[in-house]
Amino acid sequence: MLFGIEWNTANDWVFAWSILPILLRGLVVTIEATLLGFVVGAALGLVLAALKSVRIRLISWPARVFTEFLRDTPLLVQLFFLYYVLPEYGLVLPAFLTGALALGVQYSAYMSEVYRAGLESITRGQTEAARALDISPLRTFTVIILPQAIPRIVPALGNYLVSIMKDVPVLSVVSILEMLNVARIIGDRSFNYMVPLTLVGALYLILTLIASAGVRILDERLPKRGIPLH
Amino acid sequence: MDWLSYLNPLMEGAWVTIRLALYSTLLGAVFSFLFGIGRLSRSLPCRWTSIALIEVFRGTSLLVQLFWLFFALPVLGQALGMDLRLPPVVAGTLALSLNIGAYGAEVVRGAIQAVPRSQHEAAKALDFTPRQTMWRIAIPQAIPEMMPSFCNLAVQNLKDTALVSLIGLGDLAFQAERVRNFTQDSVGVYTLLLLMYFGMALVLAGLMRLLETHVGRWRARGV
Amino acid sequence: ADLDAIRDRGTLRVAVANEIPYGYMDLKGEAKGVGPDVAKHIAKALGIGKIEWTTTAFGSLIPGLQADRYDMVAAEMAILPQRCKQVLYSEPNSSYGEGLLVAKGNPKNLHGYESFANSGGKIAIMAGADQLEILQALKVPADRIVTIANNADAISTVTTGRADGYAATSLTVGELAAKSKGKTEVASDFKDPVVDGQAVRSWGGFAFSKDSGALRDAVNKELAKFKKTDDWKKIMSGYGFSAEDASQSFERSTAQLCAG
Amino acid sequence: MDQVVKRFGDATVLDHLDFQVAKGEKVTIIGPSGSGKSTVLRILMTLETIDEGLIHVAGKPLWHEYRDGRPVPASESHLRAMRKEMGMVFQQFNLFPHMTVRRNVTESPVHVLGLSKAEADRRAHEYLDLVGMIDHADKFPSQLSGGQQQRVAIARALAMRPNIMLFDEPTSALDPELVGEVLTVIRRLSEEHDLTMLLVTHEMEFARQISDRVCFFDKGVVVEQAPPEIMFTEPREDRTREFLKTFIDTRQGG
Amino acid sequence: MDQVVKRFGDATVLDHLDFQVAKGEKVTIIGPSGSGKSTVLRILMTLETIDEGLIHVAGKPLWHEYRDGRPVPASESHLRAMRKEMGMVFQQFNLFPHMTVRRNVTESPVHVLGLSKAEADRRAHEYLDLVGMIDHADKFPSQLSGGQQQRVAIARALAMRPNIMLFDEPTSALDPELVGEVLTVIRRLSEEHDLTMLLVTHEMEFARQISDRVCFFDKGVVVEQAPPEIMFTEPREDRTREFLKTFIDTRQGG
Ligand SMILES: Nc1ncnc2c1ncn2[C@@H]1O[C@H](COP(=O)(O)OP(=O)(O)OP(=O)(O)O)[C@@H](O)[C@H]1O
Ligand SMILES: Nc1ncnc2c1ncn2[C@@H]1O[C@H](COP(=O)(O)OP(=O)(O)OP(=O)(O)O)[C@@H](O)[C@H]1O
Ligand SMILES: [Mg+2]
Ligand SMILES: [Mg+2]
Repeated sequence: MLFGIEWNTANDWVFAWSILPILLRGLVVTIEATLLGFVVGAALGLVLAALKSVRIRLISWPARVFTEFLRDTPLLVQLFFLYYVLPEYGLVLPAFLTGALALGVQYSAYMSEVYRAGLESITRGQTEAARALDISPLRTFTVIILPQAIPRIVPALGNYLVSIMKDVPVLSVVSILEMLNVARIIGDRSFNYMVPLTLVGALYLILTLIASAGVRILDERLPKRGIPLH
Repeated sequence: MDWLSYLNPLMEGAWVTIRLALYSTLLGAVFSFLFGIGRLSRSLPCRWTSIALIEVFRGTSLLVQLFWLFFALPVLGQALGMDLRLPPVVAGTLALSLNIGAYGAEVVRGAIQAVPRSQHEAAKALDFTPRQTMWRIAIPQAIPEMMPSFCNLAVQNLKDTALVSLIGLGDLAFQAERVRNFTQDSVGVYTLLLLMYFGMALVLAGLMRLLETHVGRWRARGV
Repeated sequence: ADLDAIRDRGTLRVAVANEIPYGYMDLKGEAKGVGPDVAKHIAKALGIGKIEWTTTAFGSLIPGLQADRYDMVAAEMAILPQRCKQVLYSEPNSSYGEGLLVAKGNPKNLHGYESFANSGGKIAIMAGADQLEILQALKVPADRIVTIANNADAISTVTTGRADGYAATSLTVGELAAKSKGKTEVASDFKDPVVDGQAVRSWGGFAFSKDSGALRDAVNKELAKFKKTDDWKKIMSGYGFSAEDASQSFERSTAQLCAG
Repeated sequence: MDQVVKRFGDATVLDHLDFQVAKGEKVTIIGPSGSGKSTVLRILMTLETIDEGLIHVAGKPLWHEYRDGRPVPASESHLRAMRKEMGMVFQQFNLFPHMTVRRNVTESPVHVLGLSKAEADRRAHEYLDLVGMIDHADKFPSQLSGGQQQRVAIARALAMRPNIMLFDEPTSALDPELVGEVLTVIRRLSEEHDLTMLLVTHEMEFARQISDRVCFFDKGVVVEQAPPEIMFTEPREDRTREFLKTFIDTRQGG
Repeated sequence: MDQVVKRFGDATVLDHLDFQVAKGEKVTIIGPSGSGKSTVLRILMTLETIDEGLIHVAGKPLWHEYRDGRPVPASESHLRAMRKEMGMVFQQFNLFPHMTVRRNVTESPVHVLGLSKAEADRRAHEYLDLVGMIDHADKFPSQLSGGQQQRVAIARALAMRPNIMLFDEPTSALDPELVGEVLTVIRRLSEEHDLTMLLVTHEMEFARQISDRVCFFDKGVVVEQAPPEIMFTEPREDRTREFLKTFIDTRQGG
């Protein structure tokens, strides 16, 4: 029994059917963690990208090393670090927030590169033309640069959304009841790992196929008339 | 601080991690070529098997795959009357390398397809068989093209080895958990752990870059 | 696993779950705890020269046994009816009661598991441990149960308030409280949880896979001999088991426990 | 421009350059590649800073302001005011690819000059008509040929009603058959409007027709300047003669 | 080639083409761009399929085999056997960039013809010497000039000992100063070896010197063919005359 739902171990099919509602509870947590992690990553990534592009070495260089550091260390260890070390300095976040933060931190490194590449692909000529027309720097960024960068950035970010989703099971180690953890608990108690784990795999496959299709549709819907993408 | 006392078990774990990363990267490269070339194959069963494997391993979470291989596969084996109880090292290596293989397959495929048509024509004019053209002309030219992506995959894989600690393999992350269990010194252990992974990743990336220049030396210009 | 095959090999493969003081690896990689210490004596008595130790998560102990990754679990795993369906147990090696780890000063004034059935507080347990059954029997709702991966995480879970208490055996709780350097403590005046009209007490033993009857019988024979010695008592008290815990371990047989 | 010095790292690109253009004058700058022609225009457009010297545009210092009678580096608001005097046309057009032709032309009048949408549209109509692109107002730049894009770029610059127009090789990124249409527009501009024009080009014949004066640049200094009739027929300096000679040789031969 | 038709989609590129080359003959094909010159060579090399018609090489049908006296489409093994007759030199050289010069030349003799490594090396030495590239045998193609690469490509084709050599504009991707060295090699080849040669080129002077016959192609048919002395001085057809005229005009002018 989990979440007040009993399971039935009569045979594998019945068992699978009876634990599906429980796994779907875990699925909701998985999706929540994915979305929150994505938002955190997208925001932190933007900050990192901005810091890296600052022309003062004393700022851009540490930002660059930090990004590399985040990219090169395992999510699992970063998660443990945030979960067990931050509290020692008085910063206690609920497990779920810690997990989403860890996902966000890890992916901010990747996403900052996406922003950088997206912005750099826009030629210097665009900024200069804007300047020659006396368009303010803020408006240059928001009206000239961003609309051209977004169609390049969004699909790449979308792909990371799918990756984040696949990394959520790592959060099970800090007691977050996402799908895999739920499946393991069922396995631990029913001594049948095959059914719940296979179900989780199948659910993941469906989930990523849907998410990838969603990203593709979003990509097609983006306003990018006239923007040369290559 | 008694950081020094951590070093021994951590080093032991690091050695496991290094070997695991090495094996799974090598095996992963093999899978990459197998799936990647399989996808380009003219035989339908070959192509569809490759596509299915690629989609399954890209579409599900590595940790799920790891647990499945470790916990679920033996049960399936029992049902089939086979002994599929993989030791942790094997399950870990297999999950990691199948993952690299699925991602690497796309890299391999893209690089092979990027070999200009004129090279295939030149080979045909010299009467190479299609297979010889693939193995002697297309693939060797595609390899340098693949290297940057493989470098990223290798680093990603190194990080992913940390997950095998969750099926009880005594790698770096596992040993760190053990030490922390004992000392309750989260700050020290995890800081050390992050730095060790970072260091290993830097070394790995450096080695991959050396390899990249080596396999791509024919591209170098200048007399 | 087959006893003869193990004798031929000369190596007994034993798993523990990193739980002080039941079974764990110290920093040097040496197995310690009640389970391992007793297992070492038994192996010697059985004429098996070498023990190969494995550490795994508590929840993986039984699956590992079923997958033949080791011959025996020496984690003082509680002998419970539903587990008896999965594995073979030796006769009890130890007995222990329940305990509760709480933050320093016990700010929420907790003295038993029952509190969590009524209050809004959260209680942590280790994944795969039998406290889940106890809590479910006490009608503690699932959203108040926090599952952690291993004992070592309990201190930080409790001190940071991610859970208000950690439910484990009294020995584990005592050990954790000592290690936390004053940040946590054992809940005082602990009321043993009562399930089906009986105070909960656990009996721990060695576990084997279903096809290891011969090994189990051999271990039982040596265990019975060893439990009569002072060495056994010394091991028990050395790891903090009370005389009560030791004498209670003779009170039940595995057959009784498995029957429920 | 007085004694202007511009350096990129170690390289001195403009070397104590002195150079004047009168109001309404049409000046063409010629010179070998790397001689600093673009740099002069870019400095005027405040796309590059200067290292030494003084520049005045329409009587006011460009890179400096006077505070208490002493020149201090110009503030951004001063630069913005000065940029209003000038419009620039780039070699690579630099249209905004995600905006229609019309929005390319109205964007700045609306958001910088504060014109109403309707007023800006009227202005866009006027200048797109002038460059013969009024029929393409709703297309995106990627749907236009290079010559058409450049004509839109000219209209975009004009829509700010600058007093000075800067052209940096406006035709050299174009296929030969498209050069004519852009030059025709520029010629019309020079004839019908009272603009000050500063033009970098390699189209010598065109330069001869429209300029009041031709300047020959080399290594960051003005080597020679003269009305086109004199410049192209009897240049004073050896370097000029040599440049014109090789230039005409390779071009006419091709 | 009898009545050969080749289409790409809707476009008919070769239109019932008839065309013969005798053993040992040296034939040059000229014609405007897109007239199907390359296509003819590529069909002979079996790089393109044909839609209609028959082709015989060395007396045997190229794209067909006879089974029970009736022509059926050729099998891959038949095509492979036929390809052994021919060697081809491409406009873009198409050397294998990841192999040294020597391996470029030995690869196919070893793995296709089954020669021993030593034997293939000896052969490579022979032909690299012929094209004057023996000193560069251990370099990679990227370390060579275009002319040198083309000479290696010729050696590579020769190392298969073909009876027929096909050259598709072997010099048009080369800088003018490198054309000579390649033509010299081809000329030597035509003089010293008893090869049948089919050459597409725009080097009229060269064509005149080495060919036994010149063919003028246009729109997928042979418009005119004649020995070079006649072809270049008194062509029969108007189209030929026109082509040669514009050709010589633009070329000699450049
Ligand atoms: N951003 C820059 N950083 C460094 N050097 C630069 C930069 N921009 C221009 N230069 C150098 O300044 C010199 C003058 O450049 P400029 O573009 O003004 O030449 P130009 O006369 O316009 O040449 P061209 O006819 O090729 O356009 C050149 O040597 C160039 O390399
Ligand atoms: N793979 C292809 N797909 C479609 N059309 C093609 C293909 N290859 C060639 N063509 C067309 O066939 C026609 C003849 O091409 P071919 O390359 O034989 O001309 P050519 O005489 O060699 O011209 P050039 O002097 O430019 O090399 C051209 O119109 C070309 O566009
Ligand atoms: Mg310039
Ligand atoms: Mg051709």
